[in-house]
Amino acid sequence: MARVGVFTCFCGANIADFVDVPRVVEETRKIREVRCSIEYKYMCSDPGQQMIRDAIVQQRLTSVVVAACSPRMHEKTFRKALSDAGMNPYLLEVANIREHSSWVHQKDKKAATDKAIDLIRMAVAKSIANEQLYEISVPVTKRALVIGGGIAGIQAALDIADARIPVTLVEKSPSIGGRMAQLDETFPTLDCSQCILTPKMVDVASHPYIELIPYSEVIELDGFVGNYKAKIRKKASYVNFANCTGCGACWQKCPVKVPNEYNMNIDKRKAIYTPFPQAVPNKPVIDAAHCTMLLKGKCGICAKVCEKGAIDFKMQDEIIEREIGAVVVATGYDLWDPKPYEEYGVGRYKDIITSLEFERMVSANGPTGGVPQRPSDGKVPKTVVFIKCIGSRDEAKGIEYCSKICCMYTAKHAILLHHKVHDSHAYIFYMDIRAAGKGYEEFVKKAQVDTAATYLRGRVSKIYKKGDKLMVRGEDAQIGQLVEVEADLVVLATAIIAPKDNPNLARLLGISYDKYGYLSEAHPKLRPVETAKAGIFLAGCTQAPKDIPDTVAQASACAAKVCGLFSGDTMKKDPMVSKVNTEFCSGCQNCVTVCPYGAIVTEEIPMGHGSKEMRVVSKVNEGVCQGCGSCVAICRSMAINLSGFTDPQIINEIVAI
Amino acid sequence: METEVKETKGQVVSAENPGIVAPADWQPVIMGILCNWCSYAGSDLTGTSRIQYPPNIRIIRVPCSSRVDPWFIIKSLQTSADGVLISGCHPGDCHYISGNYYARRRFLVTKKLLNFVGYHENRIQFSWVSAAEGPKFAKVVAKVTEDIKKLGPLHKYKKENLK
Amino acid sequence: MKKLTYFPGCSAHGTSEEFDHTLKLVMKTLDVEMEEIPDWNCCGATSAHVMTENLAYALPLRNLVLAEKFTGNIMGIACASCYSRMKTTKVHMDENPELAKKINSTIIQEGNYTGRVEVKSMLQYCYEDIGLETIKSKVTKSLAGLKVACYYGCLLTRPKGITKFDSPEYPVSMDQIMEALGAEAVEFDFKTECCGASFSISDTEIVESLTGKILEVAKESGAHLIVVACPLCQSNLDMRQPDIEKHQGKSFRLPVMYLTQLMALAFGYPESDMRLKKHIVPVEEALSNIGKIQEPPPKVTKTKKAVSAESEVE
Amino acid sequence: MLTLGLEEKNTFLEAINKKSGANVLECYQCGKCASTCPVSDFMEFRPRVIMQMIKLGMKEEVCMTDSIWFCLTCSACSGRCPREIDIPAVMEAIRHLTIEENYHPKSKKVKDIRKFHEIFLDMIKRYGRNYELRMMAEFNIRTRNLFKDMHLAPKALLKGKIPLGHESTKSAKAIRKMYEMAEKLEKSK
Ligand SMILES: Cc1cc2nc3c(=O)[nH]c(=O)nc-3n(C[C@H](O)[C@H](O)[C@H](O)COP(=O)(O)OP(=O)(O)OC[C@H]3O[C@@H](n4cnc5c(N)ncnc54)[C@H](O)[C@@H]3O)c2cc1C
Ligand SMILES: Cc1cc2nc3c(=O)[nH]c(=O)nc-3n(C[C@H](O)[C@H](O)[C@H](O)COP(=O)(O)OP(=O)(O)OC[C@H]3O[C@@H](n4cnc5c(N)ncnc54)[C@H](O)[C@@H]3O)c2cc1C
Ligand code: SF4
Ligand code: SF4
Ligand code: SF4
Ligand code: SF4
Ligand code: SF4
Ligand code: SF4
Ligand code: SF4
Ligand code: SF4
Repeated sequence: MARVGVFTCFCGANIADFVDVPRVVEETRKIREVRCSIEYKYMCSDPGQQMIRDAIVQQRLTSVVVAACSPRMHEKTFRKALSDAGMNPYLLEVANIREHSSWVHQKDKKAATDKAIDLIRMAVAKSIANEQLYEISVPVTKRALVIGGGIAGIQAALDIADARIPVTLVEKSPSIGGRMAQLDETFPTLDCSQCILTPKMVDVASHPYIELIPYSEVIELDGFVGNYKAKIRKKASYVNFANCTGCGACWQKCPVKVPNEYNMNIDKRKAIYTPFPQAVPNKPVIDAAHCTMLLKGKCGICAKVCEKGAIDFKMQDEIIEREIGAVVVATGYDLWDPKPYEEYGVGRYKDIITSLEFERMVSANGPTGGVPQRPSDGKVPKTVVFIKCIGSRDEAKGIEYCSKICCMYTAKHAILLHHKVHDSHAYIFYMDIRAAGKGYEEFVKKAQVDTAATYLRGRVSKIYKKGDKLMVRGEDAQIGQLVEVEADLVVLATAIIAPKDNPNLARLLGISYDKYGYLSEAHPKLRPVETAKAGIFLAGCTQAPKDIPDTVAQASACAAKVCGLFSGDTMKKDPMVSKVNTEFCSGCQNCVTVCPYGAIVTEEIPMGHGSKEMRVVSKVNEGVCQGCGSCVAICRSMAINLSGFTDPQIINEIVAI
Repeated sequence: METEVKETKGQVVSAENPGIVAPADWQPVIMGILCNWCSYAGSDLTGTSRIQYPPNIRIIRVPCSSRVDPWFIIKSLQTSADGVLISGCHPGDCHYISGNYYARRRFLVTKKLLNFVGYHENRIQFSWVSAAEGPKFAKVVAKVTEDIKKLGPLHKYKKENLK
Repeated sequence: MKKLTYFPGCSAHGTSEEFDHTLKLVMKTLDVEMEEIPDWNCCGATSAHVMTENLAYALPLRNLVLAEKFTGNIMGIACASCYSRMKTTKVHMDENPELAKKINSTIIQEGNYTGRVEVKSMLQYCYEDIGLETIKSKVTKSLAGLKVACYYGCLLTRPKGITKFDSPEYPVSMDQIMEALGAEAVEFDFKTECCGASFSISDTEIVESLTGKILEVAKESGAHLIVVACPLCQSNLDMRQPDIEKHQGKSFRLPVMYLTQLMALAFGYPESDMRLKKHIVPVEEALSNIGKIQEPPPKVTKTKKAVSAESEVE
Repeated sequence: MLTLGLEEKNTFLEAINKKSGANVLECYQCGKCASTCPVSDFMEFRPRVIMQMIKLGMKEEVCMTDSIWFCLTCSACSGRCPREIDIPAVMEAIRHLTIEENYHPKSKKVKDIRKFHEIFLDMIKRYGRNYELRMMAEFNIRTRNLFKDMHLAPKALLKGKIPLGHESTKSAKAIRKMYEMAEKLEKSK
């Protein structure tokens, strides 16, 4: 037989003035399981708590009901009082007779008192079905995995490593650096991208707590928060990095020329290459898709010139396994292909380029030595038309959203054009100027006033060729007239899109992504760096388009989250998690689909009754479960229950009145 | 189905079953099942703001509206309550990402089923109340109480049995 | 006794003779000795600066040079338009001494500009150099009962960078002077809206539309009359009122009086000295409100309505 | 259709910026000036549009529009412009440019306005001061609008509003000399 103690609080006058506490005590004492019913002025005060502790011991209580303020206020306080008296803290129930009765029915003392009594009845009934629960403690492996080595991944890795937590940084391409390595000067301060990025890249390479695995990809992730196991495929580079000194003899002699992705295919690289001179690691890889030795068994020049004997044509992909506790995903972005803009003659006219191509042209280390050139004839353009929102905010041809950064980099491009070609003029077709950021509006003003870039409000309708010029037709809504600009070069600010690979990656990590392919955060406002899966975090453009300041801020936030997670040897968790009773589980897996956190996995257990056959049942990973209870409600076999809110507990509450 | 409560000889009659009557001063009991993060917090705010509402509701706290098993609703109507109010976070605001979407779907099905077996649809209501919507919670409770009063009692002499 | 170098402007000796006259009465009471520059010339008004650059500076500059021959440190100007030209020229000349020298030496032969003399409108002079307290102390016949809408026009307070006086959007100096005289200055949203005076002769359609709007808002504000401190404003609002009423089918009957006329009245000068006959819209009826204390408007209905609207929402 | 990008310098913009001391490039087309301007409703191109047209180098259109002559130099717009652009100075710069370069808008209204200013300046040249009745009469005669506002005159005369005589400064001579010097200075530029 349960022995319940009821402790009713006056809360000074807060409760006592509107609820007849003595009657409450008298009525609740009559409940069968109630051993003692006590009132006190301030239950949360020390003497109040002492009364509870004393009663627990003296009356050998099996559960405790405190009738006072909202459990959201003092549940923790009273739980602690229970533990102090040697009782399991989860045997507490709180009847909320202040927020739910004395404060909201101040005109009807009888009704408020009746209600208070009912609320206590419910709490008593529930408490009888309470079970002893224990905080869950999950061991953590203190190593982080960072996927993607753009500025986001670099920043996150450095911040985590600086806290002396080992990091494994996995980068798909031969070098870290990402898109930022392709940029010239960066808004809003116009500092040189390489100057601020390369020191960080070098830090990554030399950091004692960072293990950089370039030219590789994560192919599997198992486990749960604090206890993940990752499989990484390291692609064959055909160069033994341990021997290679990065001397460059190989790529100077290699006869095969391949379009150079780093320079947006404006010039060529070799089949054995480092993507750019400041690459980290600064060791070449052989592009197996183009190397004639690997394709046809002919050549091998690089191997011959390499004095270190670093070339190894027999090298195979390698699978590396790492145990880690948390993951930061920072796979960045791609750029939208403007081909659907047929009315602009995209693909037909050479002198229409994308913004990133322009960025490479004006870069000092770019293919044209920092001076923009017309791809058609190599002439330096004088009149350059920039068109914004290409593919962005265009439901018909591209995507619905705003890419967020193109307004700013277009303003930057107008300024850079002016710096590089003094007698040039920039015309910018735009729909809006989105410059919300520190110093951003001021930066746009610089483009408009100092650079005298002409902003024309309207989308371009058509581009056609006239002699060696491109005629760009649009409307200037500001004067309400049609305009045509005779352009030497047209630059398209193409939309930022999610990496093609994101859905695959999301599936293998067990996280979700939105309809555009961006990885989804747990809450758009309050948990913008976490995913719904505990221990997996997002940084940079892989979550949504953003500029470098925002990217770096999010990356550092990820690092803080990781460090927080790793702050103890184990993680403590609320015990309010679901449990599967495998005896009843029919293996329908409805719970698996419904769980928003992917906390439920399946396992095979013997059929029982001596049978050798196996059956599939669900299993909740309590490290991952957040305790929402969706699975409990969906389970037809009533095989799952959520501790603290079990069916018997709630049914008891319902039938108590 | 009748929606207005009939009063005959100082008694109120159930909308569903003319055999169920209660004294004229009868007060309905409403079972309120609220999610911890939004609606329960909202109802706490109603209290801290001292906004007054009818005392007929009895509140049960659950982590998320998706925890609400249809069984809870049925059991409530069978044993103790004349009406049920389920309240959770606004769409898109669920603390557990998407729980309230499941809850909403499940709730609609349950409501149809109960309606089919003869309960008036107003006996089972659903609302979205956020942690900031103290005044809204009071309004919702007042409305549900009003609706249920119109429908009359659901249990023969229930209150009398208990007391 | 204070000394003030006085620049009356063309209209003070023409259309706005009543302004000039009452101004002199007021200044006498206030112990100010006005020394009129005998040989002043027209400031060029709108026309000069619309058409040419150098002349637009030279015409006012000559007056500034002449003013320096007097002992007073302030040049008080009756007309807002003259004030604007004179002050703009002064500010530009002071900011750009080279330009001043060029224009001074090539166009004007009558002396060298030093910039010693400050330029103020008569409103500004009354407000800043005489002060509300002194004005109040001279009142012998309070204007209580009279409700006035103070109209400043565009040039007395604008552009801010030039005039550096009161607010360009909602000035209060004239309102405060009126209150010092005992009158009630009503809330008036069109205090500095332009009346289009410079088109007075060339484009009457524009003027009537702009002036009509000002009169409408003044009427709406509950004023008995409009007070101005500029001859151009006065003649536009007053002389054109019958035409506007005819063309727009409205009735304003709003007399337009000079600040100084009302000051003189409050200082005890007889009505006969105000030259009221010169007004196109008769002023007598409006002035008859002086001394009549108005019942407070019945505010009850308004509040009642607000409450009922609220309860409807509930 | 307006064609841009002819690799020509926007000399119009430069000239206006120089003359006015304002920087038209600072205008970000918010339109506050246009909704402030008391004569916007009478303008073909409101002040904001004029600003953009200057940026686009549309000299012919800007110099030929009536709108610039409607500007009253009331400074209401510049008082509210968030970028603190001296719009009346820009308007004035355009007017001066049109006079210097002999642009003659065809509209009667603009002709009237210009005539008015000419007569006014002429009056000062002759008398040193403005002589209002004469001014009105001359304006009406020279714009062939003989009876315009004439209905106002008798009333004004009767009321003593418009004096019949006129005064002139003793140094009307000096003023005439100033006109000559100013013209010389204008031409010397
Ligand atoms: C034309 C242009 C100009 C710009 N100018 C500016 C500017 O001036 N100022 C500014 O603040 N911002 C600018 N930006 C924006 C800036 O480029 C981004 O904010 C920044 O690069 C985002 O960094 P990131 O690390 O998120 O992504 P990325 O730079 O794209 O890095 C992602 C990295 O992840 C790697 N990766 C991808 N998938 C995988 C995988 N599955 N496994 C392992 N590795 C993977 C990629 O190889 C890459 O190295 C500009 C952008 C463009 C297009
Ligand atoms: C009208 C409006 C609507 C908005 N709507 C949205 C919206 O819909 N969605 C959205 O995402 N964002 C919205 N925002 C933005 C949102 O309010 C901010 O992003 C957010 O509140 C910023 O939080 P904060 O902590 O930086 O600053 P604050 O909320 O300002 O907090 C700063 C705190 O610091 C305290 N403090 C200040 N100085 C000191 C000191 N010297 N010592 C100690 N304490 C100090 C202050 O008292 C305050 O408590 C809105 C903003 C406004 C104005
Ligand atoms: S326990 Fe809650 S209700 Fe009781 S005194 Fe403390 S705050 Fe008040
Ligand atoms: S030649 Fe050999 S050592 Fe030199 S970069 Fe190539 S692989 Fe490395
Ligand atoms: S073997 Fe391949 S990588 Fe080496 S030089 Fe030949 S083509 Fe180039
Ligand atoms: S940032 Fe600017 S250019 Fe880019 S999509 Fe948004 S509005 Fe268009
Ligand atoms: S309670 Fe929620 S989080 Fe936990 S297993 Fe069930 S559905 Fe998943
Ligand atoms: S309001 Fe009229 S008269 Fe007065 S200053 Fe302006 S334009 Fe001139
Ligand atoms: S108010 Fe100023 S910024 Fe705005 S449109 Fe006019 S001139 Fe341009
Ligand atoms: S100064 Fe000219 S453009 Fe500006 S508001 Fe006045 S009339 Fe209009």
